[in-house]
Amino acid sequence: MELFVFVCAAVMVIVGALGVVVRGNPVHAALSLVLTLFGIAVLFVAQHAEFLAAVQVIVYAGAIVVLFLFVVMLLGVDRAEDLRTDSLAGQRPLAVVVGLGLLGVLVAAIVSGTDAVITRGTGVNGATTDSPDSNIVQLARSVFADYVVAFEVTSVLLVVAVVGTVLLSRRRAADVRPEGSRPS
Amino acid sequence: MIALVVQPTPMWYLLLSAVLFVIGTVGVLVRRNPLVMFMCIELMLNAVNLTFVTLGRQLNDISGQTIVFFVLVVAAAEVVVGLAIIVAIMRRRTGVNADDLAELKG
Amino acid sequence: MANLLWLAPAFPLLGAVIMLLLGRRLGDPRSGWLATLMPTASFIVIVGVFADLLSRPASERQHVVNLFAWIPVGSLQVDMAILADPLSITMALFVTGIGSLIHLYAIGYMHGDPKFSKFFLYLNLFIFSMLMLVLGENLLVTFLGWEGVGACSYLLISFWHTRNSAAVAGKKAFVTNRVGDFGVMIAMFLAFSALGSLSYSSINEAAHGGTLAPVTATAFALLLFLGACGKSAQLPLYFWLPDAMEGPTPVSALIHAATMVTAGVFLMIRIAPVLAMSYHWASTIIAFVGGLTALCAASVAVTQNDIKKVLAYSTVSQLGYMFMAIGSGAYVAAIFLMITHAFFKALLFLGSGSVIHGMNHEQDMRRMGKLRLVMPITAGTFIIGWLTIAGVPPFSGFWSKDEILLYVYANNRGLYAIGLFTALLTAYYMTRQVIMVFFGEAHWNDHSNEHGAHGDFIPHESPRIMLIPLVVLAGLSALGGALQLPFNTDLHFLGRWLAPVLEESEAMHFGTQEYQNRYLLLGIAGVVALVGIGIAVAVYAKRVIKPIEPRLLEQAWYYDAAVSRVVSGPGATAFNSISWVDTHIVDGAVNGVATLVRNSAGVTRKAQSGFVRTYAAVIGLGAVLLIAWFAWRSIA
Amino acid sequence: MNSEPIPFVGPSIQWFEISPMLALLAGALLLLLGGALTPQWPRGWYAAVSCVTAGTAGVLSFFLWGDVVNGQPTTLVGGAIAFDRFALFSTITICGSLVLVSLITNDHLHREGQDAPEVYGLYLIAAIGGIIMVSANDLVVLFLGLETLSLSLYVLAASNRRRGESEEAGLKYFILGGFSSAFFLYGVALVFGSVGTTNLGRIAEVLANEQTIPGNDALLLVGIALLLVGFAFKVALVPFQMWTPDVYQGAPTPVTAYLASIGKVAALAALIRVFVVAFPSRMDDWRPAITVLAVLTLLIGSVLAVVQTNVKRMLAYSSISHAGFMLVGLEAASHRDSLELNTGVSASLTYLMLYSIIVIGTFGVVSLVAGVGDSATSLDDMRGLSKRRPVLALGLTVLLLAQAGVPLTSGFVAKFGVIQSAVNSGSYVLALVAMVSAVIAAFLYLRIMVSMWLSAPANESPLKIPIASGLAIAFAVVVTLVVGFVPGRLLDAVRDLGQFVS
Amino acid sequence: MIAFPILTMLVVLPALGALVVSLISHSRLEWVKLAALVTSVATGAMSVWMLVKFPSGSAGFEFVSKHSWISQWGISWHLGVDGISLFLVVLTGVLFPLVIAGIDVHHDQKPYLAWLLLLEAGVMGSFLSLDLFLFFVFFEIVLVPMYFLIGGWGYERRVYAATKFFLYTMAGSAFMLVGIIATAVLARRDIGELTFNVIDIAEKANFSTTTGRWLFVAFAIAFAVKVPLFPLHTWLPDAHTEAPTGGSVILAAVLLKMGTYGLLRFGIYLFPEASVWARPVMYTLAVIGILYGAIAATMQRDLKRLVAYSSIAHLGFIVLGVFALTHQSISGGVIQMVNHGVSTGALFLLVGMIYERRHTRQIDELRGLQHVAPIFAGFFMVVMLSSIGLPGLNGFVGEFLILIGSFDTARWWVVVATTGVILAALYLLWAYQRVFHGEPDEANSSFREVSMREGLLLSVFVAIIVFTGIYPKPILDRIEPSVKALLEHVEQRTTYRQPQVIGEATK
Repeated sequence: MELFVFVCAAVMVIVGALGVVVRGNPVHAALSLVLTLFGIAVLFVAQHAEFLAAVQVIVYAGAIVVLFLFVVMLLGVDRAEDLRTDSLAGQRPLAVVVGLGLLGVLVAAIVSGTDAVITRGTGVNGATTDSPDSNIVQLARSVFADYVVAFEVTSVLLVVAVVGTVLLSRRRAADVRPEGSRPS
Repeated sequence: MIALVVQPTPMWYLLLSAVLFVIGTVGVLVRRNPLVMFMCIELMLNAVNLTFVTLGRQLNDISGQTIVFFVLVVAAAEVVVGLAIIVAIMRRRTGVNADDLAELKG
Repeated sequence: MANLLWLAPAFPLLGAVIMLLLGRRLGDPRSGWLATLMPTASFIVIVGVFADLLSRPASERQHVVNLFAWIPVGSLQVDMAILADPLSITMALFVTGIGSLIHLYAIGYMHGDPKFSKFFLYLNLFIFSMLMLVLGENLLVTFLGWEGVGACSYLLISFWHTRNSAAVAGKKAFVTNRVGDFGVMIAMFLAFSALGSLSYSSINEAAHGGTLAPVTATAFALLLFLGACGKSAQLPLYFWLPDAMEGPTPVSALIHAATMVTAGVFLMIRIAPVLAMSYHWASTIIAFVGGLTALCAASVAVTQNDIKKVLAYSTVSQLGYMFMAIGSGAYVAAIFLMITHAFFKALLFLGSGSVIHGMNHEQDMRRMGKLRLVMPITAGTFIIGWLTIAGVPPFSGFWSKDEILLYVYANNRGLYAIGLFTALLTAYYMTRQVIMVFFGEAHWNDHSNEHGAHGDFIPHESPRIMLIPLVVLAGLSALGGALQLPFNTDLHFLGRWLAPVLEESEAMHFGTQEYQNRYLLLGIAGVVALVGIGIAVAVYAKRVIKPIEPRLLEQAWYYDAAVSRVVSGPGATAFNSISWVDTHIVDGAVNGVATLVRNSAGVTRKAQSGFVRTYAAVIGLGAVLLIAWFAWRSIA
Repeated sequence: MNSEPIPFVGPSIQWFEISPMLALLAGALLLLLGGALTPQWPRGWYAAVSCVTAGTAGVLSFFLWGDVVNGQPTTLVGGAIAFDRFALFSTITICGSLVLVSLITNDHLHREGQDAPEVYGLYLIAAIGGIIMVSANDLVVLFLGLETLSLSLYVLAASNRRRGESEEAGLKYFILGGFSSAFFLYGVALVFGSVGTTNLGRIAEVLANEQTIPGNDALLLVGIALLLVGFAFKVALVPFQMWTPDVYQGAPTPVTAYLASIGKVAALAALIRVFVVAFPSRMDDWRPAITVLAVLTLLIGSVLAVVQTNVKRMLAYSSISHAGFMLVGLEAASHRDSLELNTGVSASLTYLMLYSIIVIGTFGVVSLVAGVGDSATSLDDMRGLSKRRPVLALGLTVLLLAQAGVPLTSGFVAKFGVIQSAVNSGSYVLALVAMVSAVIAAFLYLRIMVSMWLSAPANESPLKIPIASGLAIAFAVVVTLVVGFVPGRLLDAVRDLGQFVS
Repeated sequence: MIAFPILTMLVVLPALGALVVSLISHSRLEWVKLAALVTSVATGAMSVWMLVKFPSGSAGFEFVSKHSWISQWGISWHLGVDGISLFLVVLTGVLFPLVIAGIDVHHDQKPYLAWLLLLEAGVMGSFLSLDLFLFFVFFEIVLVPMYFLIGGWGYERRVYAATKFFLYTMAGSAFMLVGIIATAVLARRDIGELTFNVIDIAEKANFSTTTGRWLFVAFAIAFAVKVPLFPLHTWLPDAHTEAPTGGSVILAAVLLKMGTYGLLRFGIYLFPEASVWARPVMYTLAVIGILYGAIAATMQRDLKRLVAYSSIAHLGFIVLGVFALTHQSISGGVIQMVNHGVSTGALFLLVGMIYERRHTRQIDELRGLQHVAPIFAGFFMVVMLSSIGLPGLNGFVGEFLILIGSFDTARWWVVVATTGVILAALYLLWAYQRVFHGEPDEANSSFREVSMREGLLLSVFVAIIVFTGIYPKPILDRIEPSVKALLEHVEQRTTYRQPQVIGEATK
């Protein structure tokens, strides 16, 4: 059963990812991204990370991709980019080399190393599967106990996002304002 | 049938995420549209997320998922900032792609 | 009295200092007189010391005056010390004596020269250096004087430096001498490393005592001989001396005839014991070098037309004679000739100077002739000098030359032949000169328009102040033979006087078969001289024989030319190539590194293309490599 | 829900120990809210607030320093944050640099007429991120701190909207930064997977307690590699340095100063901590990598610097080769010997501190010369500075000589320490390479000096030094010289920086 | 050790002077000059006073002043002077006032003087410091003022020359820094604590053969650049030629000596075994330098360049003497350092004067100067003869001692080196002939005779030249004991023994 789920999800993920890379039109790319994200979400569920799956769908598919699309529309850059050739000489071969190399080493490492994970992994924290609490409760405990600092930092992170956007999207008038005079 | 006997081991998930990661990497290298490059980065992040969840499950450790939770936030924040920057540039010169931004070099 | 020896060099030095400070203020004749006073004073001092030494028994005729420690480092203790012994005093005597005369002469000769006082400054400095040379108690003090006289001769040769030839000649003299000095310096190092001392006493004692290995002794002697070749203008380093005639004539007389050039001879005699210690072939080499030099120089003198050039070459050949003597162990004889030569050669030079002076600085003998009428005294004295050098009895030259020939005969017949032939040539070319200058018909006005004197120009006799030295020197050269007459040993005044220094090293010949038939040799020598004169007369006066003056000889066997060809040809090329290497290869490498850095930077920065995707690619590549390394580590 | 929920007990939070961050946060919020709600403040107030905040944080960390020196290093908030000399020293460095940067920023923003609270707010927040990085005892926290810092810097780099370069720099920095942090995150994931925890101390324990079976380490080591990639990017180690020149040149000059000082401090300190604390058992694996990176960084950094014509770019490259020097210290620390570890870590961190001060001063001068529009940054624009404003030229000369490592400047003290640690642990070759690259780099400082002193002025207009920048530069110069002459105090302080909590 | 920290003052005073000078306002240039003069003269006076007070016959370090500086690294402000450094210090102290008083620059006098004083402080420091770190500090610091002196007040290619000088020397000292640190670190095992104290290291530390040699090499490279030793010499002609007169004088007179001094003080003293081992190489390089420098000098068209190359030759002699490791040779080397400083310094001074008057240094543009300026020519002649090594002048004493001392340990090298004496005469006399002899053309006929000030300045040099040549004993007496001690130090630690003169008995 899980096999079936995995295969379907994997297909979704890969297809979507490839779509992002090869679809010339940003809008299409964004949509294929959604596909991947769904696939990931499915895989989360398959691994008992229901809450994450939900968040994945809401945050990513719901918010982020929409944001992407919004920008695409806003800026009107939905012209398809010509992917048959690459203006940078040698970029494609380089990309291939990097891709294959990376794939090679990662696969090699994973294949030779996963068992070690099993030998090592003796549930450091509370168990995932055979725990009385539901996934979300465990998550909450973890977030607010072990990772409370991280959690706080994320809040700072969001502040950065907000402030940054504000700073960057200032009226351009501000830039031509002569020195000394007060901003609008 | 086979589907019932063969269980996907964690390694499968890990390999899948590795592949996803590589696709994302290649995407960054080959795409010219900053937005799409950015999407590819998101792909990479998702690959990592998948890895986290898988390993967390493998280790009977919830923190795998917790970390993913944070990564989501990071991704969101990154998107906001990134899009802000891109918008700022695109406003100035519409339809610019990554290769057009090469004034600084040497 | 001997303790006051230090005054001898002190006076000229003082004179030099005075000249330096207020020479100009003293002005034309006065500074000259002052300068003349100084060597005279030292002459008196030397005479005093001489008397002092005479008054002592022969064995104690040696006195060291230690002025101060000069270069004392560890085992090397060199003192600024001067030594009074028969040899040094003999040298000092004629150096100061003739020196004074020439100073006197120069007052007249240099009269009116803008740099009058500077000239005498140099002369005094020279006398000082020369005295240090001969009086030095150790090699280093001698070397001090040795280099000092070199420098002075450089200054004096290029005294009229606005003449390019003079400037070049001066430089040539100095550099050539330096080649010799190389030998002297190495010799000093050798002496120190072998004996730990540079003082003549310890060196010669070691030679006597046999603590000096023959091989060391030989090396030492030959190295010093190299130095001597430089100073005393022997082959292969003789070629600077003829050019040195660019200097004012008094200089030629004093430095390049009477004193400095004999320094080499003196040095060899100084270390005579070492020479005696060394292998026999060393002496042979010296003798033959001397002989060949004598011959070549004489042969060249035959064809020269410059009145001073003739004398210069004759000087070289006479010096050759002296070395021939040294090589044959005839040290006393060498000194004998040195002294007489000092007399007559100074006389001849001063005479020629007087002629030149009278002819308004004309030096070409072909434009002279018949001068005996206008300048009788000069002519008379010059003729005496001529007879002396030609070896006509009973003038001193005859005796001195004869004694050398005696030893040479005993030593090596071939050399004897060379010596005789040289004597013949000497007589010949000197006669030629006398005839061309003082006899025959006058060519004073032949194309004399070239230089100031136009119309019918009459040469004039020189002022008295120049003639006095001539007369004195004429007397000395005539009678100088009395120092050492061969007839019996009682007449060997010089020999006996020098005995304390030299008797061990002298090659004694009394009683030998050669000594027996010395009168025969005397006869031969005299005859040869007369023959030479006869031929010359026949050629130049009577014109019965056509003169033979081959170009080869006129150009001095092309030796000088060859040397300068080599120096300016391959030598210059080699030097140039080295400095090319310096700029282009050694420094080129340095700048090359800089360029390398720049270029490699230029290449590397190409990667910094500004395209963000390239950057990403490079990052990816780097990542792959890093991961690969770590992955490999994990497997290995 | 089949059973009673287990009662929740959160970790105890040591408020005083984390007060520096809190102070910065407070300052940031004050600026942002205040700035947003009130009309434009008078000139210099934003900067003042930022300086005061940073200063306060610095002072607080000074107090904490005392505690650490007297007590034992501990961890805070459930082991997430380390509380040791290393962390505090870096914190102090960051706060100090922040003060200086704020000072030069003030004048810059006024020249540009862009004075805004957000900039300072981002400065402060980024600083928080930096502090978190240097004191994080947990990879996840570290990652979040890193993101906080980076995101702020992306924005700041792009913040000068008048200059296209600024935006370009921002975008390049952002894309590459995101790219590299993905690698970093993957590394975190793999390490987490293969060790079972993200807490540095625990990682060390786990790894120390089990002997390695060949092949077993694959995930771990690849994880380390990926972490290294992420760090290398932030620290700008060759070949991950390519963004540096562009961003340094494009970003507003004060921001460049920020990048070169606080950015480097945070990233490199974090790198050192992670590798020395968490992976000492794998030293033999990562030391060679560090060595190679160091050599590449040293040489390529200084070589490329030689041919530049833009001062900011030159300094960017020189900062790269300086990073190489700091790595030499890390390499020295990676030999199994507590003493060497100590000297190495101390040397690197000292270098970081002194370099940040020098570099801020340098960029302070550069930004003054750059003038309105922040554009006059080519080498020719430096010409005749000695005529236009001798004092400034002299100050810059001191700072440049310090970067070249001339004795009696702090730069020499820094280099000396690093080289000494390298020699201590017997890596002579690396020491030599470092010195050689220093010589190559010296050429570029000479070039700047030549154009300052020995060439005719490009424009004669005398340069006026605003108070704020003047203060910052003066401070930098003074510190450079004082430390150069009497480094004793500093050296006492940094003696045991290598005593990490674990 | 005396109460008054004279050595510290020697270093600090010029530095203070530099500070004062740079603080005086531009409007008061004459004050600037005055201040510079006062400080330098005071320094010079102190150095001379120290010379007077220096106990002749003492082998150890005198006037030592030692204060902990960077205790964490075992570094201390440790100054001391012995026979080897004594005269270099005095030379420095005497030379700078002369240069400041005697030579004016035409623009920016204030910074010029400031840099000059700073340079003096640096040079003093490097000759006095007995702490490796301290030495390195001064050794490096010297570069900065020199760089600005060349670059700021030099001639056409000044920037190139200055940069080359700076980088070349810095490259050398890069090795030395590593060497210094390694020395201290490795010596820690023997000494027990980390210290950069030269004496402690030299006396207590015993490095393994290989280590010692490596360290020696590290030091030697730096010093070889400074000396300069073939083939690391090419910075010197450029630097000398492009530097302003004062700069060249200082450069030739004292800066180069930092190299040979370093070889002696740090090379041989710290690593006796290695220096004994390295002798053949050093001999060879030195001899090559002698001939090569002389030959290159012969071919120069630029008078200043010629002098520069002659320096290479002369320093070759010094290195030869230093490594010949005999009593005479090393003493000769030390005294030759001073002599070369005086005579070559004077030569650069004279060449500078020629340039002042004729605005060219090209030999073939100069003719017959002796005719128009006999006194000037006279000065030149004396200095030249001293440089040629005429007995009775200072140049000879050093050369002679070096050669005679080295003859036993480096016989054939000496034989070759002695030919350098011939070449010296060749290139200098040739140049002299071309420049001073002959009939002056109209460009040269207006050549100005020496002024009063120049005359005084030059007479000082000539006086030193003559005195040292005639009566070097007082100098040698002060040098000798330290050299003796050094050689004993070497003989204690190595199998090397000084050659014993056979004929000692007969003497």
